[in-house]
Amino acid sequence: MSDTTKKFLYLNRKAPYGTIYALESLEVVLIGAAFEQDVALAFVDDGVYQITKGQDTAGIGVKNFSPTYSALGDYDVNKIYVEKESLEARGLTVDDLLDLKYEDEDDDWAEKDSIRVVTAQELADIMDEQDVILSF
Amino acid sequence: MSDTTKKFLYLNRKAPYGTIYALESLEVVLIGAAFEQDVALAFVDDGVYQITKGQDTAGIGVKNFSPTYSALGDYDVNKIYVEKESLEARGLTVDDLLDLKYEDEDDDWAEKDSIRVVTAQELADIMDEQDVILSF
Amino acid sequence: MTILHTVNKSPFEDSSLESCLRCSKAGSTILLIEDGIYGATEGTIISDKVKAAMADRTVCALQPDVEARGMKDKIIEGIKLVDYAGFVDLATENDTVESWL
Amino acid sequence: MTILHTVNKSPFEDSSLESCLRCSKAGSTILLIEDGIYGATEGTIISDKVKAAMADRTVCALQPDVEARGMKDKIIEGIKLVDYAGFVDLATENDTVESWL
Amino acid sequence: MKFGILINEGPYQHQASDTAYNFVKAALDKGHEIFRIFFYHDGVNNGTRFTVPPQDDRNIQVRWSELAEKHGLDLVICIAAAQRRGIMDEDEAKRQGIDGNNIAPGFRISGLGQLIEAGIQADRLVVFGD
Amino acid sequence: MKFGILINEGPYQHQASDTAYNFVKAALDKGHEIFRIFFYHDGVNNGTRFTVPPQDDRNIQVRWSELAEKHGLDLVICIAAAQRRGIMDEDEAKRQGIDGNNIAPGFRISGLGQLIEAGIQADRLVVFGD
Repeated sequence: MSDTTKKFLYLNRKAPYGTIYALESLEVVLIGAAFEQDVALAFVDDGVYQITKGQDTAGIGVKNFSPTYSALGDYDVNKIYVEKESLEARGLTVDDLLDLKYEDEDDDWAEKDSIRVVTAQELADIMDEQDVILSF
Repeated sequence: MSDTTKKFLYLNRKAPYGTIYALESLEVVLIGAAFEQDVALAFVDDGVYQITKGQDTAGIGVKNFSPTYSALGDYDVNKIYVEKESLEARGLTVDDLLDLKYEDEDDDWAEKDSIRVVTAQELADIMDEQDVILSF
Repeated sequence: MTILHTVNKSPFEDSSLESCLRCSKAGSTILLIEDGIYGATEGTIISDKVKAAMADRTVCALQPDVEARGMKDKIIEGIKLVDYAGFVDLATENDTVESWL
Repeated sequence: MTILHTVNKSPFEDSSLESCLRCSKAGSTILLIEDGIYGATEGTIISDKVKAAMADRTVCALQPDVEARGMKDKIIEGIKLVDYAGFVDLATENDTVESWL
Repeated sequence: MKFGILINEGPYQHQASDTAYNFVKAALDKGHEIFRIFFYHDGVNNGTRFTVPPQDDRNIQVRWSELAEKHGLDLVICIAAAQRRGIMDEDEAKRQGIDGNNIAPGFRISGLGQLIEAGIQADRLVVFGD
Repeated sequence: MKFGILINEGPYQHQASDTAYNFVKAALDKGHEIFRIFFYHDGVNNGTRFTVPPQDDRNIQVRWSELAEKHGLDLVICIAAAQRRGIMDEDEAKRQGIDGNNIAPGFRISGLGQLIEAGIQADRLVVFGD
């Protein structure tokens, strides 16, 4: 497998907690990180709600998995695309999202933002470069 | 139970075949008919697609259950409300729907139409009179 | 007779809130639960529609679902937050419960 | 690189067709399957949008799903009907398959 | 007041079963009666004792079984829906020639008439689904 | 060409498994190779041998098992998703202390790495879900 590096995109379009797709998608990303592929995540439509700040699930009796997104940088998962139009339709800005960071090994381990807000058409270009798109 | 007659409304809002809700809702209606309650069906949103003419499921390998709707009249299920706005949004008219009939025992067994096209607000009034609303 | 309408889907992904608004009467109560609570948030492409509905309908949202999704500070003014006990009360105070699934 | 986009939800109930149109490029192919085939029908509140997309994208629909739902005579002119073998061909002719679930 | 509950989705995949559980607990706390909880569609999957969720997660099936025991709840799984999805009790397995069963404690398998009866007998029927 | 297939929904409730089956059959008919079919989320419920659908309906589980036997398909059920939903094979049941198993012939339980591997090895990965 070492000779093959593919571009994987995880496309997340569903809100957390109402359904399990967000959580089980994140489980795939974590396992997939061990395979040393070129990984990116895209949050589109209600998927943007997966990475909002301030989630507190005590009242519904379900585990809050949003802190795990903050660990993605340590797994070299640091290309996190958020679609601009989806944010705007929901009255959200990047300030409403988790502060996802990674340390850039090519730049003296400088701390950088993982989240990149892109337009739908920029995202279309990004999707076009992928080898595998896993949608949940 | 004989002293209690309740008004039951089955609210159908989902298209057939993509999911099982339409089929399993129909199974409830058929069983429920034996309980001699006052039964009505409402088809709203994609639910109107459940009773369209000309369904042919040979190609997808799933049973075509649309002929069963035509038998509902024999089970004294003859109040079938179809929301006008949902039909119009989908470019459908009552001519696109199955020809559902029943024989009116109070009118010398005259054959009558089971389907009644109603506006959303007329349907709201009908819903308001129900004792039990089962939604699928 | 009055109906408690529940809506459990995001209004950005699914038509159920819109259908509930179209097919419900003035005076009725709408409770947003699960992913439906996003319909109770401010500044979205549908919040004006929700506010218009609040003129003659009561709109509530299930607080545990609001908090789970981190939306506590974004709820439209005038939308009442209820807990599960409050959900039960709404179900008893109204004559029928209609779930827009 | 080209993408085959599949959409399996009714455009009247779910936002996936709209999101697919917004996030896909000119030249790409969109295959409507399962309840998604209702998006290929004529005279609906979204058929103009689909026709507009057909100016620079190829729109197909899965024939067995179209027939199952009784929509064979209502398909927008210019939308190509394919069977499962045709679906497989579209998946091989394009470089990636993206499912809008 | 007497409640009937209909649950249309399986555990974990959708929140329906969680919301129904929290609703039922709150209703019981307020002194209401739960006439019956009917599991339909994928909802029948709430009643398998084969689930082993992660240790830091809730166990939806065990939670239902325990609540049923504590309050004498009637948890009914629709037989037709259960057959499509592989939920079996001992009798059904014997009848169908299936080499095992997976029904959880406190659940029973019965017909759709039990749902209609819940609609008739309960003061309110509340549906949880997707 | 080599296909990987991901199925995210259970049988009967959604059409995903039916569409995937028809796609896979068509691909095999055309001489393509199916590298692996991975069942995730409620998709794991496709692999229970306890289902008994109505006689006039298709048997989704048996259909998968037969196709797997005929073409040597690799049907993999995600272990984490299976534990949440109650799909067990003999080994897993022993490990978890579960008193039975329900896995269908031709299916095997394994980890999520098998899905990533399918993405790497296959020329196309096609996702069927809801």
